Amino acid sequence: MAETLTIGKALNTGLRRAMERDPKVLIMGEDVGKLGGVFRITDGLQKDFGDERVIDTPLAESGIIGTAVGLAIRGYRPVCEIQFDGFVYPAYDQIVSQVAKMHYRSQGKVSLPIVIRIPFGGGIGAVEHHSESPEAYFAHTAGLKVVSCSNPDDAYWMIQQSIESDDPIIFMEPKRRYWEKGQVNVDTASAPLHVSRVARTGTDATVLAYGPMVRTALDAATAAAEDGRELEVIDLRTLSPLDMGPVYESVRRTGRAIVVHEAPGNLGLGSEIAARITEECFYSLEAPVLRVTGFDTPYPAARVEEEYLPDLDRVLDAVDRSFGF
Amino acid sequence: MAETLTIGKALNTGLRRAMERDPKVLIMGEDVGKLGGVFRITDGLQKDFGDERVIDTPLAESGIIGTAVGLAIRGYRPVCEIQFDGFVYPAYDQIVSQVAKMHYRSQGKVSLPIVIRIPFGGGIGAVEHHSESPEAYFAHTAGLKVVSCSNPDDAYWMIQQSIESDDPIIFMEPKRRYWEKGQVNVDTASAPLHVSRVARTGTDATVLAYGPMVRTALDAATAAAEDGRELEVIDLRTLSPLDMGPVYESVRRTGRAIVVHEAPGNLGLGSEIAARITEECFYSLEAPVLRVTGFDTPYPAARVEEEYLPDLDRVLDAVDRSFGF
Amino acid sequence: MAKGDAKARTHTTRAAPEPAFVQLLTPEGDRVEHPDYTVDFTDEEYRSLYHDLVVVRKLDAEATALQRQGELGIWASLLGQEAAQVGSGRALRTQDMAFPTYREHGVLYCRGIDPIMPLRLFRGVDQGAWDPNEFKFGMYTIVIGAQTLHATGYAMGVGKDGKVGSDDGEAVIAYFGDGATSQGDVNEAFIWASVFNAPMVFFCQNNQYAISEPLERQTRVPLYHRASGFGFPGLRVDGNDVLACYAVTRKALDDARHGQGPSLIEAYTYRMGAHTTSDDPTRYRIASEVEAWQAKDPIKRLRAFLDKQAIAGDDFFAAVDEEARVAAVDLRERVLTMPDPDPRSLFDHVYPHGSPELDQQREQFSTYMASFEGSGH
Amino acid sequence: MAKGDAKARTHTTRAAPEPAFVQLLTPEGDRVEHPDYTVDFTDEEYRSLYHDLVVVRKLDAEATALQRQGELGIWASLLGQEAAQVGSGRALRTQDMAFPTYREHGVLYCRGIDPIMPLRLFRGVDQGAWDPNEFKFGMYTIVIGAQTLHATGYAMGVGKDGKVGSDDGEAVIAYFGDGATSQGDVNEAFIWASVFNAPMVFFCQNNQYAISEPLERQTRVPLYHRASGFGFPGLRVDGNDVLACYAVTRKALDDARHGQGPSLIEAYTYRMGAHTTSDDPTRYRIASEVEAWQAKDPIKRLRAFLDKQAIAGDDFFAAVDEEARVAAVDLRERVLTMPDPDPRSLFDHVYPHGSPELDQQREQFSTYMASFEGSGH
Ligand SMILES: Cc1ncc(C[n+]2csc(CCOP(=O)(O)OP(=O)(O)O)c2C)c(N)n1
Ligand SMILES: Cc1ncc(C[n+]2csc(CCOP(=O)(O)OP(=O)(O)O)c2C)c(N)n1
Ligand SMILES: [Mg+2]
Ligand SMILES: [Mg+2]
Repeated sequence: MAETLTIGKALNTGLRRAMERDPKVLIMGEDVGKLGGVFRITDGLQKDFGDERVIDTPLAESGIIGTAVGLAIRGYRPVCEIQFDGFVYPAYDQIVSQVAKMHYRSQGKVSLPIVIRIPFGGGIGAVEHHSESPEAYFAHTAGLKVVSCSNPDDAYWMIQQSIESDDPIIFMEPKRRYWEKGQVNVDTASAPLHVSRVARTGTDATVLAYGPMVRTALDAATAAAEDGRELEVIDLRTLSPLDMGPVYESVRRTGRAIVVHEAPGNLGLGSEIAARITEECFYSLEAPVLRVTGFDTPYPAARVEEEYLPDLDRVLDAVDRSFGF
Repeated sequence: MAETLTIGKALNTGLRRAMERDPKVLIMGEDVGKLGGVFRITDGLQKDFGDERVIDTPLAESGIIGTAVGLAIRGYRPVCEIQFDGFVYPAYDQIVSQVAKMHYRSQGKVSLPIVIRIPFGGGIGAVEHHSESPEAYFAHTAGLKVVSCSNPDDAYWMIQQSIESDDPIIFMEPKRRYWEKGQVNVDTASAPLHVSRVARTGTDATVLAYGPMVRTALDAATAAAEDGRELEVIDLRTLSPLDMGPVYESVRRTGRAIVVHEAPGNLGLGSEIAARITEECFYSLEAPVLRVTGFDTPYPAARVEEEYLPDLDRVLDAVDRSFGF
Repeated sequence: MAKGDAKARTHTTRAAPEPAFVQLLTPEGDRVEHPDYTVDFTDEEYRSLYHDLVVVRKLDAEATALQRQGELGIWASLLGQEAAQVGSGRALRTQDMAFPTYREHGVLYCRGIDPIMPLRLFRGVDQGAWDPNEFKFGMYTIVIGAQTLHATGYAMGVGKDGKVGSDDGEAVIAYFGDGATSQGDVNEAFIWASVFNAPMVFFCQNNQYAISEPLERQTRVPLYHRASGFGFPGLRVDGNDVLACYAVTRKALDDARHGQGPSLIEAYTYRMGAHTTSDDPTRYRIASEVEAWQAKDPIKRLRAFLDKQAIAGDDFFAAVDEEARVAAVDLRERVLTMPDPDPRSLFDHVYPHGSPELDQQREQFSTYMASFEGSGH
Repeated sequence: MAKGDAKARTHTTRAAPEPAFVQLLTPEGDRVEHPDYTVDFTDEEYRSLYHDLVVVRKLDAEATALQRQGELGIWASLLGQEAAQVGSGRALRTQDMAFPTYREHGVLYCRGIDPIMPLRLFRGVDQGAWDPNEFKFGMYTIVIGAQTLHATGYAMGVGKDGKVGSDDGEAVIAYFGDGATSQGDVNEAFIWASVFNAPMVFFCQNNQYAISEPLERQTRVPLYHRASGFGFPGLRVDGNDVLACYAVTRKALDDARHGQGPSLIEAYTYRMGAHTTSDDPTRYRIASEVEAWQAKDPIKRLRAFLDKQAIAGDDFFAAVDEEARVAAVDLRERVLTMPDPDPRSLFDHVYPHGSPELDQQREQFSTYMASFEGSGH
């Protein structure tokens, strides 16, 4: 059965399904209760599941993640909401030193099936700390898995798959796309959690994106097609571990790759992907892998964020540059 | 005048010089006073400069960095010691959201001349959290500069240059090399802070390293020379911004590059460096840039760290693989 | 000894309408006495306090309106908290330093900063680029609690500079909300301030909510109790009483500047509006609660007092209203004509000493932008 | 009501030798009465307490010796803190859960975990791989304070499981040091525990130092005061008195399991040795201070008590010493014969569900390692 949902509503419905299925699933965070979260992703859940399962926490991110660790040791499956990307850092120690490592340190005796939901990225005209893309910090951290959804169907399924997984998962939500609609197949998942997926086939160059930039990449592909260039767009979906198989396969065909993300380019996901593609597809590359990313500045004031963020034009410009080699 | 000093003593002496020169320079951290720090890098400084300038702080890293921000706004130049790499994370929010951004946010009205010293890396047989290499987390953060010294002369000069700089600087100290000796020219600095430097010239391949791995790379070069291969070794010294000029120049000559670091490979400095070299030297490369790094696991128990850490053999193996292309 | 005094004081605030707090002016506008606190304002000063409350509220309302019309990205209104902000803000002496959250428009105003500044931030034109050292007022801080450590470090620096221990001493005030008290940073600031006996006043505006979360999500005892566990005095003040807010803050700052260390003030108040213009408070609180607080309005009570005491009359009130209206019109006009920043400026000021990588990015960006020129893009 | 009681209790600990704390056994081995706390151990139980103290100290000394001989990378000795650890550790009921730092070898012993386990960690053979849920004893936690939040979360889970409110209720104890009280995490744990009324006991071993830093670097008032600011009771106990440590912990745990929420115990004790084997305490403290504490030794006083009360005699003491010696020899032998881990194991257990990237790295590593085989490498 297919339903038309926004990404936000798909997440909300996915969370509800997960809570119905497993009484151990908890929602924790700031304002997740009556308010339903500042983006309403947890709307209605406290009303229906009670405040023992949907917990408005004190205002402290380290406390949220640290107590989630304890709840997980006790057998619960906490889904923690971080209100905005820029507010995850107070919890950084608990995430990288505790959540990421406990399974390893305990030689598998302790699993922490914690999902940390982070609405991320810019483009919403917000003030500072509300538009960041911290995914590389987590992807660089062994012991965490990191995923990002780009459309309602993935939002619906990936959040459920993440909650079902025993791995600790950083779940990056494309906040500027929360209101975008799409078809959700509520009966069957179209893919497992940790695979990337060709979102549009093409032959001339491969564009890699995730989260909010998938739409941008697809728009660029549409525009390029008008100019006679067929771009293949891959939605990475899983940022750690990366699922590079489909990427290599594509780049071997197209000979060109462009990675797009909002996060600053320096040590962003693009650098890792570029390095891996070059190692694996060295003799297939017609040009170096190019990166279209946020600049290496703090996220700027909202009135210049459009210039900061990769857009259709900058993707096409990179495609042109790739063909210039 | 040249003196023979260990890296540890060179840092200690450099700190002393900086404190003598500028009464606004403060040392802050856990156990930096009477104890002189767990590695004795601040040995004797409290005795000579008093406890108003060498401050044993309460045990909280966010507090250390957060109060350093306030002291810097007041006109001081705090040099903060983080006791071990794995204990910097509680301060992560203050570092990435406050220290890194205040100059930008204030449009240059507030400078934060803070140096954050972090003894980093493994190889000392320590328990968990004492052997990590978190430099990529900081290098990915716009607004921070990140440097690492590899020898006593650099230790002596780079710490002073960092303290004199108005930029906030993450100063990564190669803790396993603290006891290694070398000549220090105490009269003149051999180089500015943010430049990389050829540590050994060679013609066949370029090996890039920083901090503790420079010695490893040099050892590998010596061994390779016996087999008739001349490796050029570049000590990066500055990790953000990277000084890629000498690297490109070298790789254009050698056609091969290997990056070595202890941090996990996934999204480590190596990935950024590989991506940039490939972009800039695409037509000069005989092989993809290879990376010799820590594995993508949490830092393991000490009795297997030797296998985890890049060593001479793994560098040579990568050189071989490069020549295999 | 002074410390002991102060501490005792915490528990001797006279029996007052629940909850017990320092109050000098009742909601009805009657002046009440307090054993430890008083004010001796001239009539002129009383009128000027009233003036500030009214102007600050009007400017705030104008900002809210501008946001509704799409001119600001978001706005965090101070409605209801004018007394806490103007009272404490005017208690600062020239040499004192303040570290705000994102809601201290009233304190900012008292510090003499052009009220347009926070609107630039909330419009997305900059990130709040006044000079903290020029105005002795730090940057707005959105990451909850972070500024309390900055304030404490600054206060440690005041001590190192020898600027503590006399009437000329400097004191530092850190603003934060009830929600912020749960952050590790705020508690670490308490520890630092007490261990280093820093000249700090921690000023907590307990407006009963952290976005949707009521106070009970952060504490099960009154917030001002927190201080005693860290070894310094704490007290609660009627946050809607500008006289009491002034008196307790002035005293705490003066204690701090004289070397008596930190203290915590909990200004018991209420956020009358939404958390920000993005918020919908009807989801989590009931109208009757808001109405009950309406009766405690900070401006109404000062006006009643001025009226009853014949310190000011209708002419004055009308004149103040007019002044506020003009200020609001001016604010609006300046917002509407505010130019957008040059996109290239996004590369500026990342580092005091710059960075070759950024210079290159700026240059590439300029070239890229130039490529559109004339293309109608 | 019970809460009120508990709080009052905090301030009613009888006048005792400075500093005021709960004491049931003087350094001379004399039993003293306390209005709120007592123990009614059988003679057998007294002897067994003594046994544990002696064995725990002996094993600790052996570990220190092993480190000196290069068999461990480092060791964090509990010397001087045996009473705090054995007293509180034995106060736990079977169903209770403990979250330790890196120094709770005595508590670990009481929980029935093979004392070899922490030596594996400090030798670098593993990272402390006992099963927390099997033994109801969490992993050692080196990042200061982090475990207090884990404990609080776990305790919230106990509440959700309905395991609070009866004699069968479960309680949770979090161990931490005086230094740890400065960490944001510990203060956040206090907040969480109080807001959610979690069945928690916060057990702070104030051993006077955080590495080189004396208590004054962390607080200017007694640490147990901290609790009251967060709205729950705190008390100080003579941390070198195993009976008092047992009694106060037992009571606090029982209060917690019955739904009376969190409390804080400050066990006032002293770290007789170095912070760890890497530390040199002569740099920061004087011999006379250590000597003064020597007189308060936890084992000596229990032995004196058993002796005076004729609960045990020389035969018993000798037998215990011999048992401890044998245990130490056994520990040593097992350390010396402990195999190093297989290098390939470093890729294991990163993720419950594994990762193709790591599988590949493991495989490449195996191939690489194999390339040396037969090469004498
Ligand atoms: C570290 C952090 N977490 C979350 C937020 C999102 N947030 C902004 S304001 C706010 C509530 C703050 O409440 P309070 O401290 O009472 O101040 P008030 O807004 O009521 O003045 C929250 C959760 C933030 N800004 N920073
Ligand atoms: C977050 C963090 N910072 C620093 C350290 C280094 N360190 C290890 S033990 C210690 C002192 C701890 O003191 P205390 O809490 O009193 O416990 P004790 O060792 O005295 O038992 C420090 C600073 C650490 N382990 N974790
Ligand atoms: Mg509030
Ligand atoms: Mg201690």
